[in-house]
Amino acid sequence: MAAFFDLYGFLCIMILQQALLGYSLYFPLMAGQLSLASIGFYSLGGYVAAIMGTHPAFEAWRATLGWLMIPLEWLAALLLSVVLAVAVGLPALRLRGIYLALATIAFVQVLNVVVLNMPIAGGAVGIFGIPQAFESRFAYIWFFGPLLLLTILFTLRLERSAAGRNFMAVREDELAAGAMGVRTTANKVLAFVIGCALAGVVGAMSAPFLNTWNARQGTFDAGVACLAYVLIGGSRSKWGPLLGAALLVALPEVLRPLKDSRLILNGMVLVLACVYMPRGIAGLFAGRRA
Amino acid sequence: MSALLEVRSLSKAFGGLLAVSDVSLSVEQGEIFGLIGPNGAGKTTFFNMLTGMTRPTSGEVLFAGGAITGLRPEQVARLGVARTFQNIRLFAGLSVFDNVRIPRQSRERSGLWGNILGSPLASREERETSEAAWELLKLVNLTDRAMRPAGSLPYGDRRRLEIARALALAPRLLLLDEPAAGMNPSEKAGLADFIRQVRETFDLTVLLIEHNVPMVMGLCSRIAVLNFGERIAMGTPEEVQCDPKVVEAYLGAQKRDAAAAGEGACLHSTM
Amino acid sequence: MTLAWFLQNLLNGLSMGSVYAIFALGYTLVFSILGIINFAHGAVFTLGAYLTYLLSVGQFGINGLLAGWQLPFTLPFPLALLAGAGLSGLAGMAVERLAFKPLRARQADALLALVSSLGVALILVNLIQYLFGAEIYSYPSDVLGSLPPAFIFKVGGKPVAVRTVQIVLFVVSLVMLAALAWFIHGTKAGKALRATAENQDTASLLGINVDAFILGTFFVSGLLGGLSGTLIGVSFGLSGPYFGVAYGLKALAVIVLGGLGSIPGAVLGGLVIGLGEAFLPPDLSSYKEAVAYALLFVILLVRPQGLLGGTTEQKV
Amino acid sequence: MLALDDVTLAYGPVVAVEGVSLTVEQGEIVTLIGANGAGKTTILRAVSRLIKPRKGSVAFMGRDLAGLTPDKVVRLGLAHSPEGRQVLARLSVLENLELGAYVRSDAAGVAEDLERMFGLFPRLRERQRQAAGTLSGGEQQMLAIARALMSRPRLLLLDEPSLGLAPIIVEEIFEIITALNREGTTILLVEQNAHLAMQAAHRAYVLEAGRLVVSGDARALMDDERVKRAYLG
Amino acid sequence: MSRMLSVLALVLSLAVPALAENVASPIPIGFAVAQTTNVALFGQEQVNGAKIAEEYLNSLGGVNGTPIRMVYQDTGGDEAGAVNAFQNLITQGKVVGIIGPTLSQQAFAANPIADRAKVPVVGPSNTAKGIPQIGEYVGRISAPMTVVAPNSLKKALALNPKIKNVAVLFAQNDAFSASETGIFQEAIKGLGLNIVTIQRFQTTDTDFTTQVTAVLGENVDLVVISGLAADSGNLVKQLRQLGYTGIIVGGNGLNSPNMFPVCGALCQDILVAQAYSPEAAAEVNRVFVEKFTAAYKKGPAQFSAQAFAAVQVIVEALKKVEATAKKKITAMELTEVRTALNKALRTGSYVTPLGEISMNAEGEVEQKDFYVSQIKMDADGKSGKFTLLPR
Repeated sequence: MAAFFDLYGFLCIMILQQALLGYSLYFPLMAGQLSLASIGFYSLGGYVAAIMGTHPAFEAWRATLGWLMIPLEWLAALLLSVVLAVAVGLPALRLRGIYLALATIAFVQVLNVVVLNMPIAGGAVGIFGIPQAFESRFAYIWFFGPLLLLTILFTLRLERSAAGRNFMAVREDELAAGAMGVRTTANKVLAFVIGCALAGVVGAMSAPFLNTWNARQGTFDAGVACLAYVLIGGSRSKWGPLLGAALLVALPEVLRPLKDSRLILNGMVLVLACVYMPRGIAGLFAGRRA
Repeated sequence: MSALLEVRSLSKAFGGLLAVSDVSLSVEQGEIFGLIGPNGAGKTTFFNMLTGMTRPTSGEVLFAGGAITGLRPEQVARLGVARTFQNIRLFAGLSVFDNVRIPRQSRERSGLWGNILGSPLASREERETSEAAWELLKLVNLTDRAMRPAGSLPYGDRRRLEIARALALAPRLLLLDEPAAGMNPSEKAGLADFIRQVRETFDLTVLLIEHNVPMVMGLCSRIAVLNFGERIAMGTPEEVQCDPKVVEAYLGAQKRDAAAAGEGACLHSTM
Repeated sequence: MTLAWFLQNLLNGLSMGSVYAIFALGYTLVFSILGIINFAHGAVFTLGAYLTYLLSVGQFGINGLLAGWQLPFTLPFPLALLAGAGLSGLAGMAVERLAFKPLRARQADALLALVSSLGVALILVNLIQYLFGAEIYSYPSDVLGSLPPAFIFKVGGKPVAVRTVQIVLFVVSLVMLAALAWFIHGTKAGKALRATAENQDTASLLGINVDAFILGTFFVSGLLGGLSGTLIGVSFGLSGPYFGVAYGLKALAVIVLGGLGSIPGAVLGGLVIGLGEAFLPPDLSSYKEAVAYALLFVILLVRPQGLLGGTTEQKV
Repeated sequence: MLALDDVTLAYGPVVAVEGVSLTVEQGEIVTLIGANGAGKTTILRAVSRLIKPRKGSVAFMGRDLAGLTPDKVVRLGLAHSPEGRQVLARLSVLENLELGAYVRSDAAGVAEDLERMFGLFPRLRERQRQAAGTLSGGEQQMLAIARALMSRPRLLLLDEPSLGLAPIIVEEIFEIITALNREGTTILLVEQNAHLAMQAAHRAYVLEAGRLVVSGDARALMDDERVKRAYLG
Repeated sequence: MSRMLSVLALVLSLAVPALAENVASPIPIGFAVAQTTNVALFGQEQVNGAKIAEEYLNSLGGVNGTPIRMVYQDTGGDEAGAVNAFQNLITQGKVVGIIGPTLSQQAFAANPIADRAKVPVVGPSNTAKGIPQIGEYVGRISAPMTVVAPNSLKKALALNPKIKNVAVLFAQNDAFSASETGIFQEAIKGLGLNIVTIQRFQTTDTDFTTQVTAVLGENVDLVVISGLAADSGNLVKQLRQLGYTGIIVGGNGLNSPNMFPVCGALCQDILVAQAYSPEAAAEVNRVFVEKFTAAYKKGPAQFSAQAFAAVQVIVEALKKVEATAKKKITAMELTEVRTALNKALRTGSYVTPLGEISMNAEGEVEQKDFYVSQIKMDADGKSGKFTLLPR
């Protein structure tokens, strides 16, 4: 078993981390909003942690606070994400479906260029040598594990509460939801902000995990991958993002023996998954039960 | 009786087309008021303006004495105006029970975190909401299918569920958009009884769009008739049904002339 | 702010804008008929450029599986261009059959088509890389015949320069647009295509073979993609199998800016973004990549249906 | 001309129509009546192959339709004017009509039929350049019927031609339906307004919850107590 | 999926025996670069160089008679891929050392893994500041370009002493180019020249009319470009086509035959700062160029040469390990070899195609020779070469 974790420990943590990014899209989807903004907030959160962890201006803080600096970074990423998410969400959420998705793509692209032009973000090479919270990468399970657990618990509670039903009402029929007294805009923004805040915190946790942070973290491809986790996992199931991330993150590693043709096969699996599991992996289980 | 809903010179233009033109009417507390008119007369647009889904080009809507023009749908709903839709807009993927719980939730005061952490207030409100929703499901005989997705119900049940869902808002004014569409005559009669009963039980005022003239005639105390966006007549069923303008709109010019000549060419209250 | 400066930027903007526009046409055609964005379009674009290269030069490079291989024949460039475009059209049809039709048949969530088309894009791009390697390929410099590389003229004493390739791209995109407009508005098949775009059930009840039209649309879309891929390849070289990706994303901004599903919109959107980038002050060149997306973001907030889009319901 | 034999139709797991057999003979108007959701529209959609039967067969002109796509069925001489006035809103009235004749290649005949439609529906002539979506409900219904006729069908399927229309227009449309039938078009009519439908039709089938309950001569059925109570009020 | 993973875990835990084992024969050396994604252009060049090295060094007897075996793992273009590839090489590949990854960003994520596992890493192409400082086991043979930039500028001034106005262009999303341009700009100011415009672009850009227009608008007589081959090639091509006639100085990213297909005949006369020149005199370079050209029908790029050098450095260090330990590598424990290799890497110098190089105690490379070349294209404009300018 030890050998397994040596080899795949990092991969397991990656699955948890990517699953969390999947959940950050799951919440807006729960309220019917197709957003790809999460990856931008992930990138932003990472920068917050990277800057607070390495920039000389925070030297005194780091000296005083010690390990407390890490939760403080999470908090800072969370707050910044919430503020920015509200600012972006309020206008953008007037859009629907593919239009919202495209607006969020645009937002992420603009954010990337802006970050690349900010001296504090370290330009193309980004920021590196971020103080490590743990010796071993596998120990980062103590970051991502509890967060994932909390997120799933949160999702469970949400689905069975008035707040979650409000989200789902907006998803099912926004017009009717409004007519039934559901504050549609507020709920959409709330769902969006929850997702963005989660992505921001995951970013803040990931910067020390990867030891480096740069503009390549927030690319369109990475954003779409997060959406793929949710859709391949099952967009109507709280287990969807986890299942999807497990499959899609592990797949290229499982295919490693195929060398440079492995991404061809990876693409084929994506297509086949869409065709043969239109309701995602979670849908397979649901189908069997029914 | 005082006016619960008062509409003053309401107009809506889409591009150059006047969908609703200068319509005024007032609905008294407790009455069942009918809005009829041929297809394309602007009835649904009129409803949409009352409920905040369409912003009027001009005019004013007063509900219980306060202006509600320009409010968003959820604000109007929270003031006590509930509606159904011509083409039934349930939350099809959610359970029948959830469909009725959702409007009731709009009164809850506990927020997201109360909900997630299960605060005493949230738990109490959740219980109250569920109980109230259950009562409404009993009223429409849907308790046995409460956990099925609303979209899987047969047509008639969906109509009834939609009314129950509107009632869950505990409205003072209920707007029904063609509730009898697609029902056969015996079902229509049953529906009319149901509307009367609901009005009594919940002390409601009802504003009803209907295509089916006989049902409106039998059910409503007063009726307004729209044609091409204009209000062409208003009054009791008896007054309206022989109005030459109404007869023309429904039955054509020949019948109008007959009506004007007093030859009994009226809209029939039975068919 | 001299006249020469203005003219120069105008020319640059129009030419680059027309490149964006022809790329975007393929997207917008598929969107107009299926209401879905075909993320594999960028890959088909790349494929077209590689195929034309292969047919006209006949040689593989040094890194892919087929390193050192040679075709037994080569075609003159114009023929290779047409053949490459035709093959890209076939690739477009394959995309339809692989990524879209199975989902349609199963009435799956429209969002899934997004993922499955990305999957096909992944397959295509990596297949190209597998076979051709990641190296840079370039068309021989004489594909445009004996034309000079650029035209330079003076306005008010200052030089204004335009590359011949820029002019070719601009003219070809105008021709493609005109041909497409004629096809869609002037032919019976075009009418049927519009009917299919509006309502597939109704179209089939009129005797229109909806499936064939969808397939045909993908063919035309792939053809346009392959053609524009080659032209851009002629202008800039083929800098690896991923060279279509950057265009693909920007072309998304183009079609939304112009109005999803609107063909004149794609052209207008392309020109607006091309001009927007060209007229960006030199000091801000580091923000050039953001221009298209910033414009997109703003236009979505002000006029969600895009510049020329109707207020039609979207399907996705 | 048209024969359904023991047809069962379903949307996913939900069975909409079960074990229905019916026939339409050359020259007839046959009507299907029943409450909303009884499965009338579903049956029409099965005839034109928009949905595939789970069980049973549909034959048109003696030919089993299994395996055909809707456009092939149209080429066999069937036209379907769908429910809810499915005109192509962004195309002009004229283009809608021209597309009605999509399967035909006799330009002269098409031009002649276009004239005939404009004769039947003068309002469409006035508005031929307008986008179909800007027509009023009644005009759209006329366009939908005219478009279906442009293919010179042997059998016309009409789904709810009176839906949402003012009585005055409904009357007009039913006059045209009977006129068409006199000129030789066979018609299968689905109609909410049972009264009107039974008056226009030769034979009627009554559908309840996806099953045929009564069928027979339309006039006779109008006196059937059960039908009277349930559908005629 | 989780069930599948746990089954996988079980199988692997049975398949992989416990540690404390000897080095396999042939000696496995890890090579983790980007063979897929849009970084593959460089990764493939690196693999090409490594393949030549493997074959050539084995033909010379490998490590005192024991052949070496390169174990290739694809990192893709991102950090996670690099980490996974490293993990794989360390635990499954049982390699004595790792060469890789392609990008500096990836190095920051992946190298700590190797450092912690006490596996020496030799960076073949990581030029960012801070790489050797990642850890004790991290070193590189790719020099940051601090020396060479001023050299090429001086050559330009020698060609045209009247140069005054300089335009600087760089790829802002490329770590190497962004830091190189800083050095260039310092050097330009140091030579008393004016920087009249600084233009940024992306390595993914193909259209440079905006930047070119800005350059042409300013009476520029020297253009200095820091970018990668594809983008810089297009930039040069468009500069020339639109009428720029002055001297062009390119940074180290332009030191690649990949330039030739892109700008063709218009590449002519570009001055290029080089950390590697195929024309450099060393015998090992002559052999390398010969073998490379025979295998791939084209001259080696700097990435290939650096990859070759990295393999060579490891093999020679392994020889030193044997000499010190006085026993065969294959008779030693893996962990022992790794530690010893790391120490050996940092002692002495190596004569490679890059010239004489060595690694200091920190793992930073010290390279003796840098070059300035001028591109000379063949008559057909299809191929060309970097002609070494006299120092």
